[in-house]
Amino acid sequence: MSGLESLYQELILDHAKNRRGFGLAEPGAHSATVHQRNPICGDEITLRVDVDGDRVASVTWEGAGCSISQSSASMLVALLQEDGGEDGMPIADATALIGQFREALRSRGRIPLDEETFADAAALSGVSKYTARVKCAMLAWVALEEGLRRA
Amino acid sequence: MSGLESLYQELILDHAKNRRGFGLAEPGAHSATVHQRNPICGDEITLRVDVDGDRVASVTWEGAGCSISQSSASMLVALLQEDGGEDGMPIADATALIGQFREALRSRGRIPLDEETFADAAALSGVSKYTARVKCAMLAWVALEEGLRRA
Amino acid sequence: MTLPFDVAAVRADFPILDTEIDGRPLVYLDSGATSQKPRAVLDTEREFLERANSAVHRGAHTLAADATELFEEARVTVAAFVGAEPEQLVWTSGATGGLNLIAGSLGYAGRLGAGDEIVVTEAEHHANLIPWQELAARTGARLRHIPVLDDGMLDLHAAAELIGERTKVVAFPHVSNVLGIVNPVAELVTLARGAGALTVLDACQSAPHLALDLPASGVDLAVFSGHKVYGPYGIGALWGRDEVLEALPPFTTGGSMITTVTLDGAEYLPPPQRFEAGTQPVSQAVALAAAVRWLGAHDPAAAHAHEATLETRMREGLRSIDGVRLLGDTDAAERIALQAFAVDGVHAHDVGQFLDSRGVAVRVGHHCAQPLHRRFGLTASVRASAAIHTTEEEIDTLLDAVSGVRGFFGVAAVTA
Amino acid sequence: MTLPFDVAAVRADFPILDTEIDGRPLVYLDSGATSQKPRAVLDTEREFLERANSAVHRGAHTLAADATELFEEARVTVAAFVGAEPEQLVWTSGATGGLNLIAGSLGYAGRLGAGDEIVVTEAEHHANLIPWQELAARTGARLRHIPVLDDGMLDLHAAAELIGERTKVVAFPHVSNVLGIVNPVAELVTLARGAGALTVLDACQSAPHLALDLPASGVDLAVFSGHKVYGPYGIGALWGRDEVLEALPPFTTGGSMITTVTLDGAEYLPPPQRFEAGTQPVSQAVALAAAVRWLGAHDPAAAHAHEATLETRMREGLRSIDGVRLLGDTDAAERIALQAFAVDGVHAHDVGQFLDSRGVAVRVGHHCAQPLHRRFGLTASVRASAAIHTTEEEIDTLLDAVSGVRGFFGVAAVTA
Ligand SMILES: Cc1ncc(COP(=O)(O)O)c(C=O)c1O
Ligand SMILES: Cc1ncc(COP(=O)(O)O)c(C=O)c1O
Repeated sequence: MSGLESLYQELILDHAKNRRGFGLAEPGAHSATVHQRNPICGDEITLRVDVDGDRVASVTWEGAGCSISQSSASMLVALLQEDGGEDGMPIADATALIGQFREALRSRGRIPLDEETFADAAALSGVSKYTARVKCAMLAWVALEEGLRRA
Repeated sequence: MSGLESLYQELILDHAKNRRGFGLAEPGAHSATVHQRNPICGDEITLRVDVDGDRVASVTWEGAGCSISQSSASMLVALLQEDGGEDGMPIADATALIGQFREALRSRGRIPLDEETFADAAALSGVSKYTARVKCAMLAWVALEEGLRRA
Repeated sequence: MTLPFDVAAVRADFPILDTEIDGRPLVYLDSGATSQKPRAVLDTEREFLERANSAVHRGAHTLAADATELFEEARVTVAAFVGAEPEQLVWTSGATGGLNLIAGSLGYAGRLGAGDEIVVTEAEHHANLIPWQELAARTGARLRHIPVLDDGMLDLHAAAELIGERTKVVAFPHVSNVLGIVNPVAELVTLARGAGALTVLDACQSAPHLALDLPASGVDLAVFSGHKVYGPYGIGALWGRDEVLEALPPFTTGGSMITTVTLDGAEYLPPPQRFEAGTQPVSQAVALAAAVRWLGAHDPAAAHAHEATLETRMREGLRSIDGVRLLGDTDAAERIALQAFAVDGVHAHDVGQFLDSRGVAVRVGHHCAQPLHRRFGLTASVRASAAIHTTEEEIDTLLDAVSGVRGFFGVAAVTA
Repeated sequence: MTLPFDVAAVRADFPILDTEIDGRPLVYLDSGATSQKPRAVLDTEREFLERANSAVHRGAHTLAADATELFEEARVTVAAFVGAEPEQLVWTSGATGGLNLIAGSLGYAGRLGAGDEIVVTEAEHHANLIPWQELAARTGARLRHIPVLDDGMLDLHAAAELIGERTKVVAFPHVSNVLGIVNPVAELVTLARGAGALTVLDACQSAPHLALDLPASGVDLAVFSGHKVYGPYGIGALWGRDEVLEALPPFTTGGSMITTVTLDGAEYLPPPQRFEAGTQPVSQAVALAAAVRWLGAHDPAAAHAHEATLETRMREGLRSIDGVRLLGDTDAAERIALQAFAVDGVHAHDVGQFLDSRGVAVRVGHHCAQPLHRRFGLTASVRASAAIHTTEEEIDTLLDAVSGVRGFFGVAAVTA
């Protein structure tokens, strides 16, 4: 697999086209809406997180951007849904995941994202070798991190 | 003669010590007082020129500075006095001299100052090889040039 | 008879052009962002630093005299490059520094107030936009803009309406860094002069490609950056008419721009020194002079013809690729070999990444021209920009790579 | 046990030190004006320009990613050099650029007005004086100064009287570029903090010679120049506390410092980018990082001891020459190896010229500190300033040459 193909795996292009969680839900009782922007390319994301006690109840988002940023947001939602199940993922776990994700992406390919933990988002491992694209992949995750702080 | 010795000929050091025209005369009917400054070293000269019709009647000056600037001012006064005689040098001639002096000093040693024309000031020929010192030697001459324009 | 332009010889002057990207030769099509530097520039700067380096305009020692001479000769050379006298050329840190100097100095001079207007264009680089926004906000003046038409040309009818007796400044790019179109300097100068307004030309993108005669152009002030004309970073130049510079107060202050300083106040030197506070980018000035000398050593007509060939090949080639949309698609204007475009269904960032895998370096994003992108309904585009060292084969590599984009991203079948 | 400092090895890093002046070896004692650059700095910048050069923070191509990485690593390195975090380090064009940024930004912020006071010292370089004069003139604030005592020390009693509740800014040099004396930062910070004033440190002359820990120093903002710390021209750094930078608006505006721009307004990035409008001096940042790495590779204690030896030898040697008068003649302070002096009856310019004929390069003039010279009844002085590469023999050459000055100019018999 060439560098480019590992960066743009099928799974990534799929998520970029069929975006999970796309379209903002109505704000709930304990929700926060966060706007994040990549100053380099002007891409933006608006992400809304709804919390229920100490759990992440729902995450929805809107925005336009490159396939890395779009699929990363979609994969994040998928991960939260799959791992969180009915009740939603504990906020503490979500925060920890974001931290691990950041660390792996900033590792320049040294730390892979494992599929057990990151599900489809593990396909984003390849991004960490492209330092200029790390910001794209982080956009939604940083937005969620801020949303969880504020919700 | 080393470069340094040609720059600081006996004659130059003499003029720097016994400055002709030093001490401002009372302003006359047609006089101009000019202040010139070398921004590099902060040296200043105040020069007063008195004209009588189309002739330079008198030039006096004050100021502190390096031996090049001081002797150059002194030599300029000497030249005007010697060549101008009783009536004073014609303004047109003085202006022409200043132009020739500038040209020689900016020539990087290519154009010498001849003694016939420049009298003692011909000793300043050596300055033209020291580009950083040209401004010092020009100070009084530039001041006179401006004074003649204004008087 | 002109000899054919020897692009191979030109390329041999640029060490970086031998770089390989993932085993493919680098195709550098990002000269609009920053140019590469020929060996003559690198060598000149190094030689200066190894042989003559010392503080200029100071002291009596030999090195200082040598350095001062090289520094002031550089001013003469760079001034001549734009048809000007050395006294009219102010060193700056770059075009952005120069534009901030102009806007800031006009502000300090109290030359604008409520009721006054500043006119820019919709095609502005942020560097020629935000300083005017700030000046307007500080002085109460109003900022207006000349719209861009669908084909990328400035709307001169609108300009004629906009520019009037309230107008104090008209600032515009000689060549937009997105559209590549040469704007009608003479027409805009006529309008501005009619209104008694000052004209400010952003010559960043024209300086590397067009012969400039700033005094003859009719503008009052102009800026460009060293790093875009094959010279170093950290230096640029501001040119101004004598009487215009004379009337401007300093924007930044400090050493080497004064005559007398007391604890209570300072008197300033005449231009250009008045605007050059502090230690100047000395080695960069000397290297910038080497850059414009290097550029000037090529037959200008042949170099221009070469770049014009690249321009046509690139624009027509891109236009013919399915799903590619050009920004500023017109044959009606003089242009430089710089073209921004969007690929339907593929984000500019992804296009850029794909091109990089083919060795093709382009710029993606808004290119510091957000309002212009918004005008065309985009947030980002891809921009390819050629230089004197670009070959036709490199343009073909670009075109070939762009043709593969939509297929790779599964947006549409590759066109046959 | 520390090994003796190997100055020969240090010298071998500087190509320019092999220069001959009229057949005599160059004795470069003008590092206070601008330092020479070691080969590591020249090589690093050239390598960057030949291998990685391209626009940073832009686009997706490989070169741009490499360049961005090197550029941001440089920020980390240079920040660490002054004990700081990279987010607190703003690239500037030099110290003058940094000081104008601070004063200009405070002005734009409306942080000063009539009734407010700015306090500087009588020992200021014009770069840390005129921007405050201009700010005072623009805002109606009053500029006051801490006097310098006869021995060159700041009058701290006067400072304690001056700094009070009206004081909004206290700006001072870490080390004066004329006196070589290290000023009492802690005492001045205590006074300023007591008054709730912002402190601004001009670290131009200390950065090359003293270990800096700016966050620990207590000051709020500090600046220095690359070209004085063995790095390139055209770059410097401004350091500020997070909350201080956060509260400052931009001074210059343009590309790369914004998030959203419309034709009507712009939103700015957080520090440090907020203050870095336009293309930055990229290769110079990378080279400046190489300079501070090079400097840091020498055992700091040994280097400092070496420079202290030079300082004592130079000062005591000069003091013992008949007719030589030192500016800032005190044993009571920490110092750097920089000494300004006057020779009775011989103008500084003539002294410098004579020294040059012996190969000794010093600076003559007012060294951009006219008020301080006036304080000592002079318009000009001679300044010798050493660097890490200076040898004791070079100091002796200086002393020997200075001893010959009055004889040559026939001012007095040479002392026996
Ligand atoms: C104490 C001091 N402050 C400020 C400056 C100004 O530095 P620059 O000219 O590099 O901007 C200098 C050097 O000239 C200096 O010695
Ligand atoms: C048209 C135009 N104006 C201004 C600038 C700003 O130049 P710099 O970033 O070198 O200051 C640029 C380049 O970025 C440009 O292309």
